[in-house]
Amino acid sequence: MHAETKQHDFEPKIVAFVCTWCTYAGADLAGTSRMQYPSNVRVLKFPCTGRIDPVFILRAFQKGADGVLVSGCHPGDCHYMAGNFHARRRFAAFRALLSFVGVDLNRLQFSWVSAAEGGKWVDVVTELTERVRTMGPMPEFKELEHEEQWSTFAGASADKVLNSPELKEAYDSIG
Amino acid sequence: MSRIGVFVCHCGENISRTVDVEQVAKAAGEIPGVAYSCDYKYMCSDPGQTLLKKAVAEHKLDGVLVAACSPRMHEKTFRKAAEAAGLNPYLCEMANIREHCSWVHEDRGMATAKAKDIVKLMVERVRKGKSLAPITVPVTKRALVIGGGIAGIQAALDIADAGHKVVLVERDPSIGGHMAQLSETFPTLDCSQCIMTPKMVDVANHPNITLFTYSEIEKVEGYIGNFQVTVKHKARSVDEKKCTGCGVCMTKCPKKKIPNEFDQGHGMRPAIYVPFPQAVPNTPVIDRENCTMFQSGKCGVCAKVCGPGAVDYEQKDTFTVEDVGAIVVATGFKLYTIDRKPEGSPIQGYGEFGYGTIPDIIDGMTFERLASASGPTGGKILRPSDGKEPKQVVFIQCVGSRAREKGISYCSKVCCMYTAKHTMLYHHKVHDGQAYVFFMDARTPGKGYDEFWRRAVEEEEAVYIRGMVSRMYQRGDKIVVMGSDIQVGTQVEIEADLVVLATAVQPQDGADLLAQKLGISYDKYNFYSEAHAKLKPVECATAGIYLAGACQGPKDIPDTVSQASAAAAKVMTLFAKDQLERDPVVAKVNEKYCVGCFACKKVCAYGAIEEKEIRDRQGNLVKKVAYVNPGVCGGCGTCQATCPSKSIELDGYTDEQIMAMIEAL
Amino acid sequence: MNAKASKTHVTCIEPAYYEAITEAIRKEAVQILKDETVVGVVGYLPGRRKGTASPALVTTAEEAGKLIFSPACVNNLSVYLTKAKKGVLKKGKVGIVAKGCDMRALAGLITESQLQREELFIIGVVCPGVYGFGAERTGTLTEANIARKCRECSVHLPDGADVAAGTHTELADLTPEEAEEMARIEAMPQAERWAFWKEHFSRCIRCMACRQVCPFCYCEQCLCDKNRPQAVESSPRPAGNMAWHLVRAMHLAGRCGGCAECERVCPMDIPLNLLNRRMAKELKELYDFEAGLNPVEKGPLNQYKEDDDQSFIK
Amino acid sequence: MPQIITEQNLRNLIDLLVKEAKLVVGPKLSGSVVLYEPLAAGSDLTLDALPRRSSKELFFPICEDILSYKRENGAMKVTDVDRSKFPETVLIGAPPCDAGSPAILDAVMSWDYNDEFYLERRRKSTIVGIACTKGDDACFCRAVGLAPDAEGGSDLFLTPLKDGSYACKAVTDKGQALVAAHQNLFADGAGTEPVPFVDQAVEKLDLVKIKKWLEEHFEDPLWEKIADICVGCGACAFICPACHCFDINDEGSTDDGVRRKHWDACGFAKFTNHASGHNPRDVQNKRYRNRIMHKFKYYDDKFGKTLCTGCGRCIRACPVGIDIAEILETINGKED
Repeated sequence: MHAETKQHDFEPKIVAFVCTWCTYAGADLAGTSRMQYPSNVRVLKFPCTGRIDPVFILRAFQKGADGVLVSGCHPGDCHYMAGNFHARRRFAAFRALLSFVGVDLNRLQFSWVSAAEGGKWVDVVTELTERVRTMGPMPEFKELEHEEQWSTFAGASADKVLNSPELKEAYDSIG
Repeated sequence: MSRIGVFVCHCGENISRTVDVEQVAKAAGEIPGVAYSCDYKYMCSDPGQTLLKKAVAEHKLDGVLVAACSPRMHEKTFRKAAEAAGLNPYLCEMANIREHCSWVHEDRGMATAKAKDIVKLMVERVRKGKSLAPITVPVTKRALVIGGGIAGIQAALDIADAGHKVVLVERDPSIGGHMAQLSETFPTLDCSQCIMTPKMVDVANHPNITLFTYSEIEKVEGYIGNFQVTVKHKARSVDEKKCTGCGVCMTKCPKKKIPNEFDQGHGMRPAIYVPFPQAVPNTPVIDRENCTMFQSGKCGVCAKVCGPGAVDYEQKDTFTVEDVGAIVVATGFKLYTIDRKPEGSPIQGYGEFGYGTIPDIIDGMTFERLASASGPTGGKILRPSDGKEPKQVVFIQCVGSRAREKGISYCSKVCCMYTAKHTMLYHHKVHDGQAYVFFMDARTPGKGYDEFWRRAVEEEEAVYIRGMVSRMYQRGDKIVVMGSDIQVGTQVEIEADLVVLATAVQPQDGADLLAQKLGISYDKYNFYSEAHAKLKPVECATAGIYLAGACQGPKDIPDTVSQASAAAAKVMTLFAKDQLERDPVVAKVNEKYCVGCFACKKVCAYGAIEEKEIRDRQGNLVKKVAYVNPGVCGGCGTCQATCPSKSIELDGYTDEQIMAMIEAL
Repeated sequence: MNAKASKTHVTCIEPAYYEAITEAIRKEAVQILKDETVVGVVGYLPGRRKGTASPALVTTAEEAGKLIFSPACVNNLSVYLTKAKKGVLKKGKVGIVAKGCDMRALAGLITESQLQREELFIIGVVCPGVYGFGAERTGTLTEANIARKCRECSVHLPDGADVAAGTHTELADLTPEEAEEMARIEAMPQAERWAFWKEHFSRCIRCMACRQVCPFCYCEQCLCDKNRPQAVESSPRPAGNMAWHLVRAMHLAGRCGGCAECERVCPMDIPLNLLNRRMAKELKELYDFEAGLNPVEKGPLNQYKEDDDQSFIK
Repeated sequence: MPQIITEQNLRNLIDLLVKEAKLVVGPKLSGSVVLYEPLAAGSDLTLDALPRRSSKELFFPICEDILSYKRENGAMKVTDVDRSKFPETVLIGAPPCDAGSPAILDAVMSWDYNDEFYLERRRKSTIVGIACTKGDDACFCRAVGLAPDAEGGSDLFLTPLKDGSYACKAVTDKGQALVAAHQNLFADGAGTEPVPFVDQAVEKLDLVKIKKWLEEHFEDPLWEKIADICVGCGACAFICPACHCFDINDEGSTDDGVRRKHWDACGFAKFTNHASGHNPRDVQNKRYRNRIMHKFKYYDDKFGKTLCTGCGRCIRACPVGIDIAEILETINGKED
């Protein structure tokens, strides 16, 4: 029954911010249709893509996401009429900013997935997961998270005590 | 420190087959803030729900997470159970480990890991969640219907019959609208006035309906359940209370040669008039622009002959404010009547058709009046120029409609059918006459419609020519119609006695201005926009306002009546409760930090955000802030994502909840 | 003085040019204070150190007679009209000395309901440019000491001001350094761009000077000061710094008037205006929006068109 | 006996200290600005410009963890920072206005409460000060009682000589030890003449008189006049060698996070904001008044020292041109 799934060296962390009316329902449909897709994605439900703040995406990357998906209703289908239109502009601008500071946009996917598009949900999630998997872990924000100003992190230098012969040589060379 | 209970459902084997539910429950128990966790075969079953209720009591839980199917499936079920156990229903959430996990993944280890994560995220959501109370908005059970055509009449009657008060406002002196002008109706050819006028009388006599004719909407304030509408009652110059409708004034009025609008300008009326004999109310108005008394101050015949003394030249426009809970907009349509491009309009005219310059080129509605027994010709088909009976009539469809290059790309929907009807009416009245129809397609969806059209072609001898007319011009007393027959592939030239144009259906003049007063949206043609093209076809985006009839898009009578009844049903649903109760997922403003940039207001699709003044104790204005009307807010949260300082927050989806969830990733 | 007349290109702007503007500002400021058109004028006074200037709110004709305009008048004074702390507006109409770039901020603030045009008397300056940060303060403006933002100024003329002081004069042949720098960064490989910004942001000490001088950062509660929830780490660590500057760039997108005050005041020399310019460029390309001298109904991120670009959406 | 060190040997000294696993911090070009940063080699040292930030961050970092916490099995586990890991540090190349700041700050850091983070770093550090031969119109160290050749705070003090070498003076035992341990880099003798100092624009101030005026003028129109233009950023405080206010924040979640201490500034509107929402310093000029009061009155009241070294950084950096030297001169010149 349990198919043997391929073992991968790297399982990327994918976070999806979706609207409840279209994409969440589309993902439900993928479930009721027993479609299969990589299990890496973690879904956060919002009423509407209009509610999704760019800060959430930033935070997700900071907290270790390797890829982020934002998905909502097709234009014209928004349950709240225009939320996705506002989101579309907001994220168009945010993408430009992220790209400018050196974030690889291949890690950030936007899509319209309707409640009827279980298949498209599977495609979008699979494609993003596999793409990010080949890219490897996202180092940028994660590294940053552990970086400190030098004055805080000064303790690190205590680890590189050199042995005395080398030190003596240094003394000698200066003479 | 919260005390959350996590209930992991096996869903028979639907979940447990791929997800190790015991492990998930165990892991959930270790999440900070979780006081209790368990797994159970069927959480949604009665025993499952009992288990949940018991656990809430036993473990003093202050929040509940059910890890099971999609919340779209059972969120209501479990929220009800949680409520029964004494919890606020909004502190009960679902973690979707079936549709989003067990059903879509095969690897047990990965699926279990994912299920644990989903539970962890959702626990944070519950932890940071707040108790929410449903929002109640008092409802004034009185409706306003704007427009007294068949749509408005039907809606008003339905609502009134349900026992609610209705205010019906009509711009013209009488209700009836376009339907009252029609001769016969398709596809049954029954007399329009015969079915229309009884309804008009019903409106006039209905104890629940207050009828304001010759009145317009001046201002709309408030929101769903609580609108305050200012109605302008234009000066009629006749006191409605005194007038008995005897009609002596009209017969005595010395000025009788004014083109009658009701007959499309082809009949005449006096300066004091009712638009048509069956008008409701049967109270005349004075057309002040054409009245000698108003223009020169000399005459006063009508006042002299009026027994009850109802004529009042001093009457002024008056205003009333009507409190209503719901509004049905039924302002209908007008026909495209332009012959050249009017200034500022994006819509091009048909100068090449000679419309407006050649008197025997008329529009469909004029033909209706010519064919109507109550019309200017008494129902005889006589052409306007010389009153002769036309022997060759050319009907042209799609004049304006479906002509993107002319500025209108939509189909006017009713023209195919009424042109077919016109050919029949013509054939019935002028037996030796010949009707030609230029058409692009014959669109006849509707019960009995195609049969009707075929009857026109096959039995009533109308000649349908597929193709468009390129030019028309007067030659002697004939109109030369030049066009192409694309089926045969030849040029056609017909010498017609009369040409009837099926001109496009357009929204009424001023539709955009009314929409602005109502705060509803409209498309580029000024047709009003429904909230959802498929699922909310009669609701406006603005809560409490509903659409009926052709103001929303071209419609025939049955569709209009259906939509009117649907709008009425929506109003009745709203009026079924004393208070409007709605989901508390609405935005709230933090007035301390709001600086009043009103970005929220700019992005709100519902018009739910108002400007509120904050004053100190002395009454000095401190600042202006945003205020969300909870009765109107749709709950999308676009405002919050837009607010730079997050001084507006959507309950149920707060930043704190979302950030905690992201933190738990 | 007719600002619209003709424009002149020169190799240096002599002190006399600024002196003429100074005279015009003084005359106007004294007049509007005397006839009580305004309750105060926000302008510049000379600083203690040679060739420096400081913002000032003057309320008497006598003080107004000391106002100056020089290449050291770098500040965007519109910041003094918002940020609740001032309260000058509540007392009546206020005069303000504004360069073209400052006027774009005023227009934006009117768009965002923070100001009303009728509350302002704008003394516009036909500005040939101001000093860059740390540049030599010689009194004369040359290619060597002009601010980077001024090299590409498109608003020398303060159109829409109540009065304008100065004749249209510009330095000739200025290279667009900022545009070149932006192009340089955009041409970098992605990892290099990240490294570039990471290095800059890591130096940030979160003194908030960028926020405090920004006319558009008028929130009473800055998102980055909030701790429930903490959307942006408030401690000055590289991670929080990066988040803060990205959030700020996002919040300013479609609003920023391009005065580049944030960049000027940064004690750590972070080229912050590049972020704002990048956003402006994007919004121009996508939605044909440019911050201008006139208020608009809605900014580009507070509206939409049904056929907006969505080539990035699957 | 006087000693000298050549510039090359000064750089060699840095190389050696780095090899000795000491943290060597000195002025270094970082991007377009000079900052005090760890030197990887003697060649990193740059003595051309006053660093943008003061050297206080050596003892009082911009931001540091003070503990971490994690909820485990229902109980909160708290882990302290291991301060013994703080490295032995040598600060090289700080002018008197920076080198002198720890001498001022020691008082407050070991007053009613010992700030072990500060003190541990201080114990493990040696400061090599250098007489200042640069300076611009923002400098005013003489006015506040320091001087370009003030040795206060330094363990070893260098004076630039005209031939490019430096005269050395061991001010403390720590300084003496540093020289002793690297004796072969130093040579005996007085060397050539010192490089002359630059004149300063601000005359010597009567700090006693200023303090007295401040005592009597908590409320004064002057505050509005000078500080209404303050936009409320923290640039002045953050780059100041003497400002030492900090805030403490828990970052992370309520179950897993770090408690961090980081710089704070009295210019910030939230600086003394109470939990109730009330702020006793409700307008900007009251916040700026606190800056002056703290530096020239409160600190003196408590510790007998002036909390300012006259480095002029705040004057150069103030976005709106507030000039503390000018303010002091104004107060100094007051008759009442």
